[in-house]
Amino acid sequence: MSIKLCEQAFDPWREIASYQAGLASLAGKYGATGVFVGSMRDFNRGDGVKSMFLEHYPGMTEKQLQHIVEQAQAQWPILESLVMHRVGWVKPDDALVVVAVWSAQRGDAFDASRFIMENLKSRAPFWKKEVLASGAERWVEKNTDGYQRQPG
Amino acid sequence: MSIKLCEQAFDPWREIASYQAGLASLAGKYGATGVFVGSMRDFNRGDGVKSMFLEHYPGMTEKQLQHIVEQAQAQWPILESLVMHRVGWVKPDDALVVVAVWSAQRGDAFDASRFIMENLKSRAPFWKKEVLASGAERWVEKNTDGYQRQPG
Amino acid sequence: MSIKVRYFASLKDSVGRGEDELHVSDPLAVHAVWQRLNPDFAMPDAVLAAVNMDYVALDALVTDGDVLAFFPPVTGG
Amino acid sequence: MSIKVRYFASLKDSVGRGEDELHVSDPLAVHAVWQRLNPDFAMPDAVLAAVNMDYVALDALVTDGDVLAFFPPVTGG
Repeated sequence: MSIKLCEQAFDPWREIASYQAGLASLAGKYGATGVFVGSMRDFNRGDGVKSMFLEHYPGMTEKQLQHIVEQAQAQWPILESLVMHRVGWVKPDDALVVVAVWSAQRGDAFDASRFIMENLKSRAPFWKKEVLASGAERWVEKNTDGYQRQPG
Repeated sequence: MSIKLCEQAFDPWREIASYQAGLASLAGKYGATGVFVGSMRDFNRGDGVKSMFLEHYPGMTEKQLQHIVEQAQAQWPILESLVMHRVGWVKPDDALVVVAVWSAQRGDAFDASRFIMENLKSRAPFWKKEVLASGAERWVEKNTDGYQRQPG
Repeated sequence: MSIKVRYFASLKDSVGRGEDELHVSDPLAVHAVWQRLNPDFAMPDAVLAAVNMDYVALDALVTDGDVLAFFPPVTGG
Repeated sequence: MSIKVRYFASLKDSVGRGEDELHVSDPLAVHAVWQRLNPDFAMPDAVLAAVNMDYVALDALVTDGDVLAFFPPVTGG
């Protein structure tokens, strides 16, 4: 299990590749990797967004993420997992979050990666403040439920 | 939409990164990327597997994959998608399949990538022949349902 | 009139051929094509059939110029 | 006896402070800590509370040495 908070922009695919390269003892054991990458959009609720600040609660964030991954491990036979999240100032198209799960069977990788992602959205103490194209700032009020269909 | 059959081993993360780099017009539009990578295991049904041949039906494979992606596009607001599959001789730890879906919202990326993957498993004309550690060869008889829990 | 028939994977091994060509005077159902080409080998239960690269039921009709494929359950991914 | 209190994100803006320190003689419920520190500002409905970095209910007791955090619904990911 690896949980990382990143102050700098990162390439999610390179990070996953690099992490997987370190899993030499698991080569040939995992048949499935389920990945979610969340990226910053340049629009939200009808407004252009030009940058965003990701505040978090240092210490609690890591503690909650670890707890979430442990809950996933208790429910599915996960071989390895990687969770990364940006903090601080981000700009559109930046990767904000990466969840990757390696398992023997594909159903477990799909289920566990989604479970981690949904719990991260509802429980990990991060908060987004958007800077709109107009220069106005606003806090994002709440996350939506990723299991329900959302209006576009 | 891109559908590729690959005779040579590839790095799934580099392929996804490279494909995404070509989606410049979508930068800031997608908030979500859902990815599944299937890799060759070195065991199956209790036996060691040292290599595998992936037979396919050229032409029909591409046609069915395209049909599956179009069905996903009709059900979810997908911005882009990439499907890659190895053919020919593969060895343990090789990536066999990549499904990646880019969308505005995360629920759609999760749902659509899994839909494509499950339909690929049940409808795309590929067949695996395993070469066991003993040297014996056997055809894999059928795929399991990835929505159901499987015995380890 | 002629129909091209293809076999894949374990079914190709069982049949012992990868391809057949069948000359017919009228459209013929998929299962009838199998029976004509493999009179001593009953079609296995799980066999799938495709005409011109689309899945079809076993009672679908094939006609001149069609490519009919028989194969076992798919196991990709 | 002292409790450290932290505020995050929009709640920090509303309260106008990032941290408080409260001296108490006995364990106190979370909502009572808020009331004591913010007598003129009713706690917003959606506020979440954590003691020592674990989520707690608003009637949980905080005691000497605890770190209590108040924050709005989380919006990461």
